[in-house]
Amino acid sequence: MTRINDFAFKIATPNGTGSSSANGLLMQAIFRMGVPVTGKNVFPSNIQGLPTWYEIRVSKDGYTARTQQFDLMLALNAQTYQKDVAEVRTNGWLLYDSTWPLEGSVARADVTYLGVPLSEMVNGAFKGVRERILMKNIAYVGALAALLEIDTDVIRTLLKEKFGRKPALMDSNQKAVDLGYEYAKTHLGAPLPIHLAPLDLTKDAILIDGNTSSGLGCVYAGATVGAWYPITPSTSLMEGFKGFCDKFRKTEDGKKKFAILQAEDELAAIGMVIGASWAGARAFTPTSGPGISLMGEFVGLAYYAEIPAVIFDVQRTGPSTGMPTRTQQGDLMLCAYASHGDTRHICLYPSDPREAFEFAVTAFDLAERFQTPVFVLSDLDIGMNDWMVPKLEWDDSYRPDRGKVLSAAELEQAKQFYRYLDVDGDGIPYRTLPGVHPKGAFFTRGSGHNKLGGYTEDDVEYADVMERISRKTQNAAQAVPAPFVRKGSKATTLGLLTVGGCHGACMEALDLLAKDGIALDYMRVRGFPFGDEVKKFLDAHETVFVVEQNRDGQLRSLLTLETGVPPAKLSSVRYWGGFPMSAQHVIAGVKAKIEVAA
Amino acid sequence: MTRINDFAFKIATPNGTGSSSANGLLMQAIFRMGVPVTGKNVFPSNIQGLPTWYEIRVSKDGYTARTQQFDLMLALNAQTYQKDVAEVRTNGWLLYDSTWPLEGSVARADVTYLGVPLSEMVNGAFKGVRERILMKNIAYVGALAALLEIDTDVIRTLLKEKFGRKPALMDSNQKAVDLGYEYAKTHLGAPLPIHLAPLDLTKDAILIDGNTSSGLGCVYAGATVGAWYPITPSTSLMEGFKGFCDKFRKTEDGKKKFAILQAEDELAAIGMVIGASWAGARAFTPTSGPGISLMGEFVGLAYYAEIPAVIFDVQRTGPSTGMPTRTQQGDLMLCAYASHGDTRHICLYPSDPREAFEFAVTAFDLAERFQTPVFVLSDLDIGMNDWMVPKLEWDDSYRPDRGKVLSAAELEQAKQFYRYLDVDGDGIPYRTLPGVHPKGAFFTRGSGHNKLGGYTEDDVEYADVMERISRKTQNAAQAVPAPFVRKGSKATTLGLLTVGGCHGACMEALDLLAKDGIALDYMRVRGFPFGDEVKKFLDAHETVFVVEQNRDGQLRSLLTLETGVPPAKLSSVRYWGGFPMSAQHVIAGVKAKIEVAA
Amino acid sequence: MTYIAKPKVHAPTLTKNEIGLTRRDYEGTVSTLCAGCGHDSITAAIIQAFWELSIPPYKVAKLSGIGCSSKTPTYFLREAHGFNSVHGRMPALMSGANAANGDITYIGVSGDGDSLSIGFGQFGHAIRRNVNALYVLENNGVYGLTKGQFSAAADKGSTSKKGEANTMEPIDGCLMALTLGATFVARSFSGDKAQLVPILKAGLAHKGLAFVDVISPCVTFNDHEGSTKSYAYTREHNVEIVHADFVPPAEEITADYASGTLQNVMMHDGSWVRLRKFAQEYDATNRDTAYAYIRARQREGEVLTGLLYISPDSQDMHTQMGTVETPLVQLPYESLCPGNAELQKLQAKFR
Amino acid sequence: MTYIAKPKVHAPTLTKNEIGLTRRDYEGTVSTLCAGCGHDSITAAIIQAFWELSIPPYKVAKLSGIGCSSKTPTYFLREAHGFNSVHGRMPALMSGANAANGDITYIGVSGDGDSLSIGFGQFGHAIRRNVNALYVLENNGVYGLTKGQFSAAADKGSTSKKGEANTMEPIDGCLMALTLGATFVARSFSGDKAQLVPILKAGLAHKGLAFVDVISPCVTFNDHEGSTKSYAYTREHNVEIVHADFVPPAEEITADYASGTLQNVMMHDGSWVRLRKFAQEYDATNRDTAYAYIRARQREGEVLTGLLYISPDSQDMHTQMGTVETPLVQLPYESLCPGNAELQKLQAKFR
Ligand SMILES: Cc1ncc(C[n+]2csc(CCOP(=O)(O)OP(=O)(O)O)c2C)c(N)n1
Ligand SMILES: Cc1ncc(C[n+]2csc(CCOP(=O)(O)OP(=O)(O)O)c2C)c(N)n1
Ligand code: SF4
Ligand code: SF4
Ligand SMILES: [Mg+2]
Ligand SMILES: [Mg+2]
Repeated sequence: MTRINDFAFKIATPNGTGSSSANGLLMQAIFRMGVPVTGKNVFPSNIQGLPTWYEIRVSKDGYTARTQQFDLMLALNAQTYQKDVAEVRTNGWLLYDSTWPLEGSVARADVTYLGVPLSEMVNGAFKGVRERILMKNIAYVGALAALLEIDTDVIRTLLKEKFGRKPALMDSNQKAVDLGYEYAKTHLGAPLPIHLAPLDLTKDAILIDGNTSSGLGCVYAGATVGAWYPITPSTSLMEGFKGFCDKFRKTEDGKKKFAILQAEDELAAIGMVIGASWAGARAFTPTSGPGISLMGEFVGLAYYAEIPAVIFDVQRTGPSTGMPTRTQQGDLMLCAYASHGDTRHICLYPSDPREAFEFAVTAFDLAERFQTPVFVLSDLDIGMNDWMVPKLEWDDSYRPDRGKVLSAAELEQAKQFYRYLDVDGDGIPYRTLPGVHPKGAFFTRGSGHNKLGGYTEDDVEYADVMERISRKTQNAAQAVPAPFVRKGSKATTLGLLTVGGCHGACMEALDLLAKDGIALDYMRVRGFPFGDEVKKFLDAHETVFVVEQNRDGQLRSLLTLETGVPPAKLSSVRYWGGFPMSAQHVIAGVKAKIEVAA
Repeated sequence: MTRINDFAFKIATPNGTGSSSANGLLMQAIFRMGVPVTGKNVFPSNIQGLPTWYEIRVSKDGYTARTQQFDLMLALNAQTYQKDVAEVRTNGWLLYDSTWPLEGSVARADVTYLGVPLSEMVNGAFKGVRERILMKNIAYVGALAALLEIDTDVIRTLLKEKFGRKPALMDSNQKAVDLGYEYAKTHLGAPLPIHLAPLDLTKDAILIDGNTSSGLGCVYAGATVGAWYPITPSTSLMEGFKGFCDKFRKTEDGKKKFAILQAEDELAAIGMVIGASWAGARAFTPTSGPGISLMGEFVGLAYYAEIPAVIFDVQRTGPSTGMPTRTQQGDLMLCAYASHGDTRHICLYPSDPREAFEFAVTAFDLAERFQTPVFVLSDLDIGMNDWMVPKLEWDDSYRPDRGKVLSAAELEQAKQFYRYLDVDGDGIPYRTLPGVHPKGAFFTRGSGHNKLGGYTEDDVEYADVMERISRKTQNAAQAVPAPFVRKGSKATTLGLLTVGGCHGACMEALDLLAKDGIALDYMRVRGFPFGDEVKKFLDAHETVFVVEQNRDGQLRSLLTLETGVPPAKLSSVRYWGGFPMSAQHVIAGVKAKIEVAA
Repeated sequence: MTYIAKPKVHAPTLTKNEIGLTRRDYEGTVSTLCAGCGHDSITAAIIQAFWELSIPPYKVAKLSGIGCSSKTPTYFLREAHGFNSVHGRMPALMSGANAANGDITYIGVSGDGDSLSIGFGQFGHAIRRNVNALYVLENNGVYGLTKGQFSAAADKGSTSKKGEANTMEPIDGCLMALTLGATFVARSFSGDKAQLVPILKAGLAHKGLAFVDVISPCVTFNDHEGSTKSYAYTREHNVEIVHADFVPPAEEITADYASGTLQNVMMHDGSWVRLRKFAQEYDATNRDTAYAYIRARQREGEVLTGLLYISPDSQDMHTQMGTVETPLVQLPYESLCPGNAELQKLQAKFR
Repeated sequence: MTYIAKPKVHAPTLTKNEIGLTRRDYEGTVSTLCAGCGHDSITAAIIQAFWELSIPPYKVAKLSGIGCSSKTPTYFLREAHGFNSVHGRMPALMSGANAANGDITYIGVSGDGDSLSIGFGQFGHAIRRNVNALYVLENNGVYGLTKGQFSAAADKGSTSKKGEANTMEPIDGCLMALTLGATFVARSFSGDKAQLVPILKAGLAHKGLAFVDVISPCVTFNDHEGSTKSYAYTREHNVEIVHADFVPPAEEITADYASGTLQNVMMHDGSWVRLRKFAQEYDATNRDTAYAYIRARQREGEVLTGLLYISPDSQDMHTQMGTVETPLVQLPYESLCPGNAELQKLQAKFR
């Protein structure tokens, strides 16, 4: 039975054979046809040879979560052939390179095999190893165009846009597409029952990954100093920032209105960020779990000495090195309470590349307003995969919230300046920057200090400052982005609460559960410390399913610690093996508990 | 009204004037008289000149907690004179150096001033600046001997023991003692109504600090490798270990049966410990908060690769540098969940130097048995102050629990060895050591691995290992030292729960509260993960007061997360300004809540 | 206890510098170091250098790590922003602050433990970046604040107060700096103000990282027999090869030395450093001969002091990065944000 | 996916070494590095060196940090304990393991990012301790595993794949090692097995830390024009000054070279390293001339390879610490615990 604009296929290739451009081409083509699409790149922690997969989901309903149902598999990697065959859904299709006979493995009866002599075709048509390898990928794009009815004009246009200046390259790419297309048309009885049909659902959207959008957010926020040490999956955030700065932040004579410091490690990177913020710049560092672990001491300094800092934690599968090219939400607890002693940090939790853009800006405003480190926790799935999101908008009237920074004029007026006095009763003291005014001078230290900024070893003076900082952080609870909330299809005592990248899976699951008559109210927290709404939501429901991607239920832990609700009512739903969460994970988790209950 | 063997006095001097030996002499003399005594050294984070205080509490009831009531003050530091005068209890005494006229400050009418011309006396009797400064301290010992009736024969004996080989030194010390003694006798109408009288309560006890006893514990545990980077207040632990090793661990020809590596920083120190443990040695590192923050990444590696490591966290007042010479319990949360990703670590919480000795040994047994890092959390008060504790005993039948380490013989038998298989169903796999047997070889990695020890990026294989590790750690809950428990004077719905160094203050508070008719059942947790008894205790009481020394109630947080009891029933009692906790803090906290309730 | 501010008695007799400030105006709070600590002498020299150069204190940022040495920034330039940070990580803070605002004068104060033990990596990489700052390493061969353990600068064979001998090769900050391509390398002795002050001044005028290793005896833990960082030892074995003499842009140079013993180096701001030489063959602008000469003297147990190396064509971090003249912190937001129109244009790329 | 073990086909023709093992027995799992990666050539040389020395694989511990280079220990000595640890921290693990058990052979594999960027501090301090181990730095001038950013070893002016030029001085591992007092310093090229194998063998025989910097082109990110770490560049500019030739204790030395061009260095285990010299004036036992010569050639854009420096009187970490002969891990508990009687005696001190 045919399914239009609602199916998923997966492409299995060895790493480093250049399939990514082919997959990008597919994504864009479908997107340009106005059909909602998402891609998940499942790649290894190596540079060449190990297996890699690219998953493309087409969904007229606009679902972006990963699916576990693959209608069509392009099994182009001998290493994983068996595994890949097994993954095709019953009555699905499998495309393979028929240049060589099918592997001895018993063929699946419930799967239709589609042989395309990819190697043979390209070897005939192209010279040179490199070109043949690359064109083989483009050839399968052609075959898929036929099988899935991808608009070939769109593909042609895309190739023009990409290779406009390199006609030779364009021709060979077009040739490869045509080869694949013709073969599929004539030999495989294309199209398949699952295929595309033009829609008009993407014109206000873009395809973008969260690292790129966060890098762009830093540019729009007016960040001028970025310090980093490369680490997967955060690397492309700084590369994005650099790219946009080269475009937007250079004077006619090529001088830079930004500074990017490639530090020797993460301890230095966060140190540079704190130094730059202390001097008055908006500064940030992108990293991942291992980097956060190394930044602990410095984060404590920034917390206690009250210096802004923006840290992007693009989470990967931990602890330790773990699986660097797989996703997880394993740093929720660490970031909330990083460093020794009593600390508590503002955290932001984007759920997709659009929020990754917006929250980058929010992060700088909060960091400077509250004079404290702010963590933006995304993950590999949000950061490195191409998501379809509504176009980004920018309000030109936006001006940065630099917080309470005294100007030279204000200092000139002031009788005397004390760094850590709670003048306004909001727990936020006034700051000064170096080089502005003699009266602004003060001594920053991570050692004991009193509200005047003087060194102290006195318990009352010490506690006084620490209590104020605690109040200050609590006040941030109402300043972080409010939770996203959606009422259930009908009144219910059940709630579903999640964070970050699980959003797509939860939204899809809620729809499907509703079809089964199971209604849940939904909340997605977007910032920490949690605002009152969160406790209210938990209080308002008998059972709240807490959906997250880590082993120990870290979001559930944060909710327990911060809202004081009885933990018993928080029912944990987790998947944390490294793939993005799917609606099926959520549904299974919820149903299991409900059945038990029933 | 006179009080015998139950009073406290405090000695205020500038840092670096050598008063510590005088104070030690006082402590020992009182102790030798059979009277229970504790000393709290309140010193600054500098080497010379800043104010320092030494507090001595005499308690026939054997209370060891810090008191806030000082009967007698030796105000010998002009810098803090005002503050010190103010701190004497009503109708108390103040001893000052009458060589110079009293400071202009209005004298307190409710305090008796005792002038002793200390400088004058020593300047007359001794030559040379150094000797005069030192002897001035010994002179006040003499004065106190008269005022408090400290047995002068005991003092003489102590001086003999100390300076037996240096008669000149002994004579001048004795002379200084006599000077002070005579003066007080003849001019101050010694003794004071508060004074000592011989008892027989210390013969089975010793005076020792927790760092020294932990260092000794490491020797008895058979630790052979210690790696460290100096940091207050943990430094004396390694110095202790070194001293005892020099005494007990050298061959006739002076070769060492131990290795102490002074690392370049804490990252290196923990790395050396993990490397040494991996190679099969019992290895440890002592540090404090900032060091723990720096060790995060390595701790995660040891957790996931399952390598033993023993880390002593002698806690100080944090976050950041904080007050390095003040005490706190600020690292409870950090140590329990250190590093990025999902982790959970075994922690031990000694309450005094005796447990600091015992738990050092326990730590190595647990680390090797469970193949994971173990934290021993003491604090500056336990680690650096002299406590009176029962004599240490050693069971010569003790043999280290090296855990599941396969010998060459066992490997010879084995068909094949897989590092991470749960052979026995207890979550603990088998280990091998380098250089033992070809069959024992395996590849240790912090990156994704499966139960066979192979590299993996497969979600099921990855989760399988992480789940087992989680089970393993949970099993440790029944292996850590069981909580200390004491029933209330009568049946009660109120509980008091604490950890570590708060023990003394709690025990004293319980007695005093009982006198006021307030009965509470008492529990002190001694290890993490918590055993079932802890949840049972919490369930069994309507309200449980949780007493601890940090701002955010970290023990309360751990209890909430780990036992799942409704947080509301856990009522937090905290003091965290940097001084050791006093019974008064506990009583005030408890009564405040009870009054509110009533 | 809050710090005790020194009474600001302005005796009219106190001489004023070009911007009308007296030495007092360059002081900080009272030192809490041990009486006789070498670090206090260095503080005095720093005060003198800034005063002589007439640098407005509030235009200075003073940063340090943790240690007795790292406490000293509290003791000078009351009106400068100070940052007593975390152990061994001052260089990163300084690099970041400098990137944000290159218009103020940076002085980083560190110890041998702070820079050569825990901070070794950051020390090396700050030199590599050639951050425009004066980097003063107050070198006593021990960890003073933690009571006298050997630092990585402790000389082989030198004995600790507890009587133990150090078995490892010391790390020599100057050789390290030269090997890392430092553009300004000097060594002096806390007790030798006459030599130290001009070196500090030259370092402040240098555009790039000016590394100054100052032997600074720890009277409490490392000033005894057998310590090569003691007052006695340094006084005896201190060999001065090059005496730096700093001349501000204004004045012209009076060549009152026999030629051949005099070398003039022009600084980026047009000022001059005049190097008076005691060792004829020494060329302070040649990195390799400098290295070789330090080593040669070391073998004789001598401590070579003076301005050991200076690169006239130093390219500091900003020059290498190619940042705009205006300090980044002073760029108006409007000149940093591309605005919505650009954003919409840009997004064509993402379709 | 678990690793794919190579089929262990024992072709009888495979020659056996003194302990009856073939090269195959010194191999590991199949490499997952890029085809043509220099690191794989180094792996081959390591296999050859261990095989030739007839070291039982299980008596070896192979440690590394994180990076493409740090993955390679999986590819050799299947029967040795391996440890692919965390980024930049291999030296600390190696020092600790060595302290616990000095009886096995240690090889540490690292990359230029791993050792000269994040691991710079640990690299320096391991050298200072003179840990008895072979330390191989597989130097490609980039961070391979994170896709080609410059490492601290990237040469000034060398351009990245994205076309940017590096503005900073490179850190030269060999100069750094010499300055830190390393006792064995060598440099080679992954493509030059004939030179590399004997150097590795000499390093394994050396008692102390043997530092070997191996230029190892990254074919994917740093083997293009303008990269001084490319195959082409290294082949052209590689100047071999000293060819090491290792002779196990057994065999005696046949001096089949014109005297003057031959220098024999006796190793702690009685074996010899025979240094055949190409540059007459070069003395591989003089740290300072070594340093100067490397610098001199560098100025000519040449990469000096060979055994650059070896100290015949090297004192390794254990010798310095004065530990017992028996490895600490083998000391019976009974010989470590003083027992209760001693404990009771001791406590008199605490009264
Ligand atoms: C992370 C961390 N580790 C250890 C310490 C303890 N500590 C404070 S100062 C110091 C050494 C200081 O030595 P140096 O830098 O030479 O300064 P000095 O006191 O000798 O002037 C150490 C180890 C610390 N503050 N932070
Ligand atoms: C703490 C930490 N930071 C960053 C990374 C990411 N990372 C992995 S390998 C690598 C650089 C490797 O470079 P190099 O040591 O030269 O090895 P190569 O791949 O070039 O052989 C980095 C930055 C990490 N794994 N851990
Ligand atoms: S301990 Fe040493 S370094 Fe520290 S203040 Fe005293 S003399 Fe100076
Ligand atoms: S990326 Fe470079 S270093 Fe890494 S495996 Fe490929 S060629 Fe080797
Ligand atoms: Mg020092
Ligand atoms: Mg590299």
